[in-house]
Amino acid sequence: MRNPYLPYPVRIDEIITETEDRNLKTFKFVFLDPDDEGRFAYRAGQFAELSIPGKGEIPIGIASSPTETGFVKFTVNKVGLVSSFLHNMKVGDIMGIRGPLGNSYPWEVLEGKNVVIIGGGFAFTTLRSSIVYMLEPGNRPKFKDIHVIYGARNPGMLLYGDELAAWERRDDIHMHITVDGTDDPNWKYNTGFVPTIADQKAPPADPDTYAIICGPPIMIKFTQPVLDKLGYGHDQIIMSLEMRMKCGIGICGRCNIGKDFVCKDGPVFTLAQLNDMPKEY
Amino acid sequence: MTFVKIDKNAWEAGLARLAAAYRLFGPVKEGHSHEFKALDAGQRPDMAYVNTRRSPKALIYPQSEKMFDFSLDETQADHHILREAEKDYAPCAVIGIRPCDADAFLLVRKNFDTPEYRDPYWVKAYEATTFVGLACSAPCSTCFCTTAGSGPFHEAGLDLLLADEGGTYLAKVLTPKGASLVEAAGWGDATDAQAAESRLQELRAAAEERIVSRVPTAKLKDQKINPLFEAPFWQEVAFSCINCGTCTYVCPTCWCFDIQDEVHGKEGIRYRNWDSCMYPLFTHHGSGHNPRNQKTQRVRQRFMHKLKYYVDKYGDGIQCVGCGRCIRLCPVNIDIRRVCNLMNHFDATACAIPAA
Amino acid sequence: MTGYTEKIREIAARLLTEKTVEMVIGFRKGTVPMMNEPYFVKNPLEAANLVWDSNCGINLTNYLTDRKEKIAVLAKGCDSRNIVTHIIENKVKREQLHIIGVPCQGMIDRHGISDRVDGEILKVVESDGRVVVSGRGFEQTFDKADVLQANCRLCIHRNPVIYDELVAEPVPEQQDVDRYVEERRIEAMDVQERWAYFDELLATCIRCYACRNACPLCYCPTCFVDESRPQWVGKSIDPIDTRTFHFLRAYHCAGRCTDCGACERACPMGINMRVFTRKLEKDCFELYGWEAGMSLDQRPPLDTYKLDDPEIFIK
Amino acid sequence: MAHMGVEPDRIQLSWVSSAESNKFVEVVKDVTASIKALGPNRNFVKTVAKVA
Repeated sequence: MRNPYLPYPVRIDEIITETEDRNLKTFKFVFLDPDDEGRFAYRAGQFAELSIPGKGEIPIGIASSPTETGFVKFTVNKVGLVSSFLHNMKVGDIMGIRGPLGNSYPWEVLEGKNVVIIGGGFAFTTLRSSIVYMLEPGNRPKFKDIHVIYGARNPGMLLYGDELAAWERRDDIHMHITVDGTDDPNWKYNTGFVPTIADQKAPPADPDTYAIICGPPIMIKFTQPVLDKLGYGHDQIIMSLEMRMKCGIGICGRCNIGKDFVCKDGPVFTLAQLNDMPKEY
Repeated sequence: MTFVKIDKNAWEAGLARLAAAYRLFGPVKEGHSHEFKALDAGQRPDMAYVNTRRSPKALIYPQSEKMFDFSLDETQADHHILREAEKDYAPCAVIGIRPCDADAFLLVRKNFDTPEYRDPYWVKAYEATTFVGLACSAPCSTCFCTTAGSGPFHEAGLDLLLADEGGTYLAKVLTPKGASLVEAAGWGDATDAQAAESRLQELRAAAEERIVSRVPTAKLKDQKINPLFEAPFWQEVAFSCINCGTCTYVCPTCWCFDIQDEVHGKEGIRYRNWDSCMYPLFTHHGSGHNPRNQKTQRVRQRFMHKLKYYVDKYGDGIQCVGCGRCIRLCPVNIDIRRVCNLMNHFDATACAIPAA
Repeated sequence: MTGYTEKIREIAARLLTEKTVEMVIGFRKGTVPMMNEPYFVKNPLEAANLVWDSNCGINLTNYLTDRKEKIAVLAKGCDSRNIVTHIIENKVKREQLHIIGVPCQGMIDRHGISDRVDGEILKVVESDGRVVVSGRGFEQTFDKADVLQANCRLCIHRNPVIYDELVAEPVPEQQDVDRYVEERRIEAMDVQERWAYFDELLATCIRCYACRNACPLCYCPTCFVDESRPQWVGKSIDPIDTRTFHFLRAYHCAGRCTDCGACERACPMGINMRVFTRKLEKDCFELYGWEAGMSLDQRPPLDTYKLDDPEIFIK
Repeated sequence: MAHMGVEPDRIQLSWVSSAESNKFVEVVKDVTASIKALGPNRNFVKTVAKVA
């Protein structure tokens, strides 16, 4: 069995600064050994450990979609030792990625359903992966209506601007982009917090409608009552959690909530599952 | 199952022969207490010990262990690529381990050796090791192994069980690994199995009689996680805790670790260290958020993990073998027996505070 | 110290009943011999759980840090000096505290006494300066003076230096104590001998941080060993890192340590890390005439400047 | 530091005002000379963490 702590060596192929505060960058990695790409087969919603020798590892959601080949992408917020170092690395530098890790969004369940994606701030990465995955021509017929409610503090803080614009132009996905506030007179989308926009734009509850929520705790806190009001069942609300992690494979012991490890049993849980777990996250 | 009688004169010679085929480890007196150590040539395990201060878990799972090395020197072809650390997994034998400590490895194995992932360091070290147990005839007052799923003559996790009978050891061969070791040692005096087994049971009953500490665990599995998590006693349980890592470090079943990189010049290693749920840093997010910011939360985590989460996750008994080390060494006398009692007998409905 | 328990229960019940304080911090009977557990009481009926004997070595000042309630706390001589330090360092307010002073006759060295008997100690009875320990098949009597914690043997401040009421009359202080025998012995060694001495001292350290966490002075929200940016110390049990932890921690206690012995008492490996802090304590005493925590009105030597401060270490 | 076995001359403390450039030069010369005389520190050096 392969050593699960051993990362696949990768080269940084491209670095894109995503936001105006320059704290979010997207890193596109190419595997040094092309065969590793096959070994790294993943599903939208999974994450990986980005591994920088001498600095350590950080768990980051996979932003690329399994339908995109030849590379993997991660959008990283600059917060700690490893992410700050990564932000200063250059195209061509060698590092490692270890994964894919965790469960994913429940694609077997979501097939044939309406999917409502609700995201805020930099937690949009695995949601981007999911949208790209669902919009792939081979996959799109498997899903019914797709709604995306995505907000950031201001237009300059939205991730993946070009893609958002492209999705806006399509008629097989309902985009509801919003910002908390802006003084840009040309802003042509919504203004308001994500929970408010969700209240206005999210489709009503239906046994065939599932919501995926990913965002800062405060957004989740206020979005949940909105979905409750709309009548969403708690097993139709899907969330992805964050925790401090090290091993990523359920062994090192730190990221548990109750008996479940966020790294291995999660990071994706339904609200119904979370209701049965201690409130310790 | 075969039994062998080992004359204590043959014991020494057997150990000497074993040293040629195995790296030997055993209890050695260090200062005023015993520790498991690699036995140097000619050194003998001190079989008169009661129990070691630290558990023998470090034999399989060292407190600090190298995982990889790497070079940051860009003139090297494999710079910035991790290389597997060279390890020696030649056969080892641990002589004189107590049954509770050996049983602990089985509990820990559930964590390190899973259907999805196998921790190669732990699994290889464990598989390379033969465990020669020494049945416990004089347990401490803090031992509660018999109610923690283990016992002074517990066989699970051992390859060979020795019972001290004065001039001889009565040895029960429990696995093929144990049989190979007996053969390598040349301890050949097979003895009547039926008589030996009944003698062993006699000794076992006498030893179990001497275990005075008990923990009730029967109701733990039927407790609901959330009410137990919110039980009112945690604040009182945790009050005296100073959040050191003693309980977790001396515990044979605590397995949590941290991964660190360290670089000197252009060469570096990635290694892991035991970590402890008692430390705030254990769950501190990069963002500054910490889900277990308060000491009460951390103390609760340790006991909930051992006595509830583990029970539920694996459908097993408690994640504790009753060795009593945490009770003996806790600097402020937090006693797992007391906490287990509280948890087991917790009645959420009785404790509910009526609405004002 | 017989009779202390009843008096303590009485005081605690009174303070809680009269609502002078919201909680009383003391000890309850431990579950193993020679161990009592730090314990808080909020209900006067529970005051009966409080105990006092020679196994109350844990420094209760540790339990006051950053608390906001009105608290009554039991304080031996050393504890009281740490409370003074806590107040000076703004970790607790004097007005918050009702200090119940406990004149102390020394605490039993639980590790030490276990090393001196053959077998597990199951019972310890103390009376008239004698300690009788017994277990399966043995009973042994010690002079209490012979089984005291090392710091208690050297203690010259057994009576609390600050209190609101005393549990009993002050006890006589120990006279003619030569406090720094071991430090002078180390000072007489050459450089290599000293290095080796400390190597051996720390060889068994498992970096559990019990010493740090038991210490009332170590209240930093993030200890330097836990910092990651920059990371000052490696995290493994490498001897250099272990030593760095111990000597740097000791520096942080310079001029603050009261030699309460909490660190040594807490250590599961029986390491006497007091040799680090005691050297600094000795220097503070010899250079500045300073003993930590003796008065609320004096600033510690390391945050004051006097024209006559010695300069012998400045070249 | 000296107490635990670092050579006393390895750690020196001097008080130099920003106006005392000559004293600063002297101190630096003295310190480097005494450290060179001591030779490299063999004790307090870590080349790689001693781990299993």
